[in-house]
Amino acid sequence: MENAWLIPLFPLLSFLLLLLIGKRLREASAYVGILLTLASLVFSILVLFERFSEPTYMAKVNWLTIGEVHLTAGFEVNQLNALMLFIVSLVSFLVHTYSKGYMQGDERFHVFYAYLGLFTFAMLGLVISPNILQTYIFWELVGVGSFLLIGFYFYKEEAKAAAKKAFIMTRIGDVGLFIGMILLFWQTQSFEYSEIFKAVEAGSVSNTMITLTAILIFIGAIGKSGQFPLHTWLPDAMEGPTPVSALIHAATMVAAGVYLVAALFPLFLASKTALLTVAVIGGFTAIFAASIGLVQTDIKRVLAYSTVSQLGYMMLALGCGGYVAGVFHLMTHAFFKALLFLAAGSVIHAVHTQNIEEMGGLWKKLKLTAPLFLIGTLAISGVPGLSGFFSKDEILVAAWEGGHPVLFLLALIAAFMTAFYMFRLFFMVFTGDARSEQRDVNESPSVMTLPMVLLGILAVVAGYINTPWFGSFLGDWLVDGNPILGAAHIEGPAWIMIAATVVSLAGILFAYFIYGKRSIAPDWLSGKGDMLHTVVSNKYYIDEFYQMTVVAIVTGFSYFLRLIDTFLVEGIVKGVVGFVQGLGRTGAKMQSGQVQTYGAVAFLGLAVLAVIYALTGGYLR
Amino acid sequence: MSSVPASAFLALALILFCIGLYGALTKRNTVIVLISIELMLNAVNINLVTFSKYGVSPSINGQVFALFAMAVAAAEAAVGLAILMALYRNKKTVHIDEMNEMKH
Amino acid sequence: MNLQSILSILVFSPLLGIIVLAMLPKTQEKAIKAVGFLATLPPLILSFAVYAHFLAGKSLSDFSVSVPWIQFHGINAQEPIFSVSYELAVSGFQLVLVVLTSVVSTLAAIGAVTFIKKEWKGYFMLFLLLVTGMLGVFTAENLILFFIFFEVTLIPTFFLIGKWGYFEKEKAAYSFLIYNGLGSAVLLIVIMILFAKTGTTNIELLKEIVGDPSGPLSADFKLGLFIALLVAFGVKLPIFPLHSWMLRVHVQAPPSVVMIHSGILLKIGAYGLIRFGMGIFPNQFEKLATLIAILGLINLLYGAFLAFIQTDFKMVLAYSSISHMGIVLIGLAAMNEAGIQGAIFQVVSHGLISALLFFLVGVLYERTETSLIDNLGGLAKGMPLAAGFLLAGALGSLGLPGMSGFVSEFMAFLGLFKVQPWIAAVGTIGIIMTAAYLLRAVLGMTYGRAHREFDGVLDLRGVELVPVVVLMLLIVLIGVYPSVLSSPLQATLETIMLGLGG
Amino acid sequence: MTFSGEFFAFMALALVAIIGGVLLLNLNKVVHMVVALIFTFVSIAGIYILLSAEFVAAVQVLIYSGAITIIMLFGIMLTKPYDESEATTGKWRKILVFLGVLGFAFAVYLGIYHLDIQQVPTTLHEDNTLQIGKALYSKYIIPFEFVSVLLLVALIGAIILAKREDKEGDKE
Repeated sequence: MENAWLIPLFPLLSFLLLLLIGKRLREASAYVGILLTLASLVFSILVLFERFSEPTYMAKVNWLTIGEVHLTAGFEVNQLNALMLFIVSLVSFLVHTYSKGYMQGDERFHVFYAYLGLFTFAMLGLVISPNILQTYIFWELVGVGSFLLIGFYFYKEEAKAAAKKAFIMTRIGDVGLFIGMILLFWQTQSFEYSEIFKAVEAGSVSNTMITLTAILIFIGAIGKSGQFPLHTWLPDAMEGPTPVSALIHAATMVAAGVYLVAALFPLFLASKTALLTVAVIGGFTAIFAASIGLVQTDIKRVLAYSTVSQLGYMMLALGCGGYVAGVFHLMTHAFFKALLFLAAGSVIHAVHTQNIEEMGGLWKKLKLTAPLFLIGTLAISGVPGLSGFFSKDEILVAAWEGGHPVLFLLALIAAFMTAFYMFRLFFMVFTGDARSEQRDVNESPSVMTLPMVLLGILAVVAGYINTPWFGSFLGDWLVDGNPILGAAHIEGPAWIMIAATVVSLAGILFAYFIYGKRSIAPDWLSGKGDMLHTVVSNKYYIDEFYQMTVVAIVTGFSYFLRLIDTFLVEGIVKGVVGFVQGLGRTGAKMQSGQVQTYGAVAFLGLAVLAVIYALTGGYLR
Repeated sequence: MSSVPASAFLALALILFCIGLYGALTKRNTVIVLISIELMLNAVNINLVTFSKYGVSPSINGQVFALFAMAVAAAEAAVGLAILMALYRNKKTVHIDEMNEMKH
Repeated sequence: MNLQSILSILVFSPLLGIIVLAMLPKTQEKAIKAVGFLATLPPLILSFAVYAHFLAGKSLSDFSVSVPWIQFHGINAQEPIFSVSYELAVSGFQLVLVVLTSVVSTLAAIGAVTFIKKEWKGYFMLFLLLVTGMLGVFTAENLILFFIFFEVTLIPTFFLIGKWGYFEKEKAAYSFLIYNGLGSAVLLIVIMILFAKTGTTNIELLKEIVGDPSGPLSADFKLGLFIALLVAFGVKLPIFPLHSWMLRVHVQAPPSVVMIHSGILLKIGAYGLIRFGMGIFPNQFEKLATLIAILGLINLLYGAFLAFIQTDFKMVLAYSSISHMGIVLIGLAAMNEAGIQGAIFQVVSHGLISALLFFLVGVLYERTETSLIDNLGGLAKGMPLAAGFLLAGALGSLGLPGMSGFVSEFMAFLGLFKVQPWIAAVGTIGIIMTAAYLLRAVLGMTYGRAHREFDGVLDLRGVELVPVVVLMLLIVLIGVYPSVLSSPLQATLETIMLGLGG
Repeated sequence: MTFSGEFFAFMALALVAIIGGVLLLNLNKVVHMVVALIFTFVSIAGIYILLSAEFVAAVQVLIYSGAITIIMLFGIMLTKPYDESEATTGKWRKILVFLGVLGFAFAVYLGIYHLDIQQVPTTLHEDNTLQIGKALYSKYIIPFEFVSVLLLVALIGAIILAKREDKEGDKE
């Protein structure tokens, strides 16, 4: 564990290497990236296993001195960090491998791998930070990695806009984190997590301050995890290459918000208001994004909204005090969502379109991708036996036991919707007849399918490390030594599990009747509420709303300031200049060229001075 | 001891200087302006010589200075007049207010 | 070599280059360029030598030199002797700026080889004079010497802008000269009043005399002097509403001059505020801290919002400079270690980043003949290196962690949040806006579809890469390991904090 | 104050000098003005004698009353001083300059009035020329040489300036 700091450095090395010599390596760049992330993965696994038996390890060095305060940089391996290290490096490794097939033939192949390396470095750095400042630093770097990868197809206007939007939207959230972090520092005199928790526990921070800082930090999480109202960037981010969506916008970076809340969980626990905020935002986002997901036609956008929705779930869990539930879902979600994205990428790779209305009947053609996609769909829908079922169940229990029946209901409805739209997606893509001409639809190469298979296995089995039936191994381990984080497993009434199962099965069936068997016309639903359908398919006009308010206000204010700049500031300057010029012109007129006049004026000046001097006695006296 | 005080000489010099100054600044004829300037120089010379005799520490220096001033004045008169001639040839006038070559 | 003479050699060695250049015939272009570049090396080497000396743990006061220069009595013989000495010294803060100056100067000299198309001889002679002036400004230990060097920087800059700039160069040069001339006139008045009242212009002595409540200056008078100083350096920094000259200069001046101008000359304003404003008048500074914080806030937001709607990338950068100088003010107004250190970091960081960005803009302009965002687009295809560095520079400028901009921004806000949380909170809008306008501009130029075919547009190559890479490395170095900058500053900060505490 | 001969001499000389000056200002013909000024110059020479400066007095007569006046007369003769063009400057300037001169005189007179210098007996009148000669050729030798150079320069300069250029001569 002493060498855990090496883990992020491998991808950094990959980034630097590829930046310098990537152009010469060309396709071989992939091997550099893959090998170095593999090294990270191996180390992460070692660290994870070591962490099972050893206590938390932490090391730090002096980074910056401000007066008396020494800011440190270092790394910490606690349960959460070790788990995140493993998840991130695993998904990252798999995506690196997958990309070799997916990005084959791209002109900027090496750049892609370099960016992936940068992102992986930042993400790994983020999850082993022992203090909030370092977290913030990597937090931003992660954002940049994401930004670069979204804008990878830089020549596409949409990619450019999406990249910009992603950066700025998350930046808005980051500022919240920034402020919260600084306020917390002045309250506790430290950025270290441990010190902050100590101060919070000792009650040396006022309650309002705790609530304020917790909510500010949560704003950062909102931005990164695409929670309402800063969610709009995440679906747009699908302009990036699909492996990127899998890595960043499903499994790792967007989960950073959840991770941040989890890492600062004792702070949130200290404030009821902050917890409630987290829960409400999470619950609302879960159902809100799910409802948009119902009507999307772009395969990746459906997955994106599902990601937003699932992240809302995790937030809801944390907000209800279900630390284990949130982290558990974070893990399982990482696996099955990465699987779904990679499978979607495989589909796109095969049919060269993202519009699901143009797909159909791919089950026979994509012999491997289709079952894997089905596994992912089942897992996310919460079908019993798969990982998603267990973690979702934990969340529902946490919401119920946390005393938020309304949020529980929301979560349940969201679960229904999730099952529905995911299977809508599945049926539209894989069953029925091809709705457009599809030529040379081939299964992806094994370099792409192998990671999917691995993720598929994980999507099935990952749930079993924390189940009500076989013991809550993960939960026990996560809260070990930190009783403040809450119970390892919350025992809930059995009907919750049944309800969850029923709901998800109902969603699946519903989707089957509409899109699978087509016994109900697809426009049965949309026909009922035309207005509603329009509103939902336009994503509740949130983008337009922002465009009309925030962007318009900023632009308007800028033009207003430009008016000030041109008329007031420049006007004053021009006024002064005009005055001086006028003075100069008058002076020029007085310049007659006659020596005698000059002499007279000069002499008169002298005379006046002399008289004044004679009358007043001058300076000397 | 002399019965004429130093200030009398200085006052005389002042009056002559002022006359010269007034002439230099108001007369239109350039020759007269030059002569007025000579008058001002003379007034200064009177001061020099006066202080040479009645100064805090009387010495011959003041008189020597007056001589130098005269030499310079003579040179100035010669050059000034030469310039005047050159100007006159070009502009056919000796009136100083019509010589505005320094404009612009 | 005698340690005491090092600073003098450091400051005046570029003059040697001027002499050599003066003897070279105009036609020997290669030799002229070589000499112009080589003459910037001695300060570079020496400044790093001084830095190494510091790192070795030795005292920087070894370099202080003080030689009697001008002495005269007051009007009455009883009054004290007025003396101006030739005093040069470096503290940690000054050392940092000297190193920055020598680095940016050398890189700007390299840049000039690319950007300047005519009359290299005159250009390099003026340029080297400018370098001497800047080095002198940062090492002068008394106000008169400071002022002389300050003026020495003005004149060459005026000619450099006016002769080698773009279309409206004369106008830009004149507004530069007039604004800065007025600023330095105010500065001169302050210096002369201090000199007349106290009989010295040595900064250390002045600190004592002004700090003494029973000294020759009344409290109101000191406040007045401080406000005058604020105006004088506010022109240079520039503080809203004294900024319009700077926009013109940044747009019209040749890129290599803008590198120097934005990189170092603007920093003289910040240097003056810290060294003289805060050093000599700490109590007055404290009184006006809120005002300065608000001024900083206005600068920050005003620059950011206006940068958001500019169509010319150079204007974006110019307004971004205003915005970033707001952070300097914000940091200073915090009046604590974090804030002041943040301000100094911002001074250095912005010096490096803006030098980098303006260099790149210069290259872009040279290749495409435009710097309008709408006319460009999709540059990442034709010139991936330039586009990449442009993006990296912009990211550094918007305060991406791992680059110098973040450290400074972070510390400045850290400081201000302690004393003025509300102003700081409003100021954070600036952080968002910075990201918005920089990405809008940079992505508009490098991403998306090309609005025009840029056939045969060359990427960065050969010698052009040197300044870009060096600046980028420095930016990242400071961002990753800020102690490299903060350790020389500790002593300076302690002195300032002592003054503020007293 | 006793009315010594010296006093009368001073009064007379001063009167003549001032009258000469006033005439300079008020006469109409330029030649008359110059002649009036000769009176002033000569009486100033007298004043010099009163001030124990015989040599300076002699030089005054030679240079001013002699040389300079003659030059001026030549100047007048070579130009046409009597063309009656309208003056372009108004009366106001004369009045202003007059007031200025009065103010200036007043200020300086205050200085003269307050002047209080102890008179010290001098020996300037003894071998005045010899003293000047010694001073000129010892202490002031370098300025003296410079003056000679200056005169030479003035001479050459005056010749070149006043020389008619050939082309113009052809036209006339």
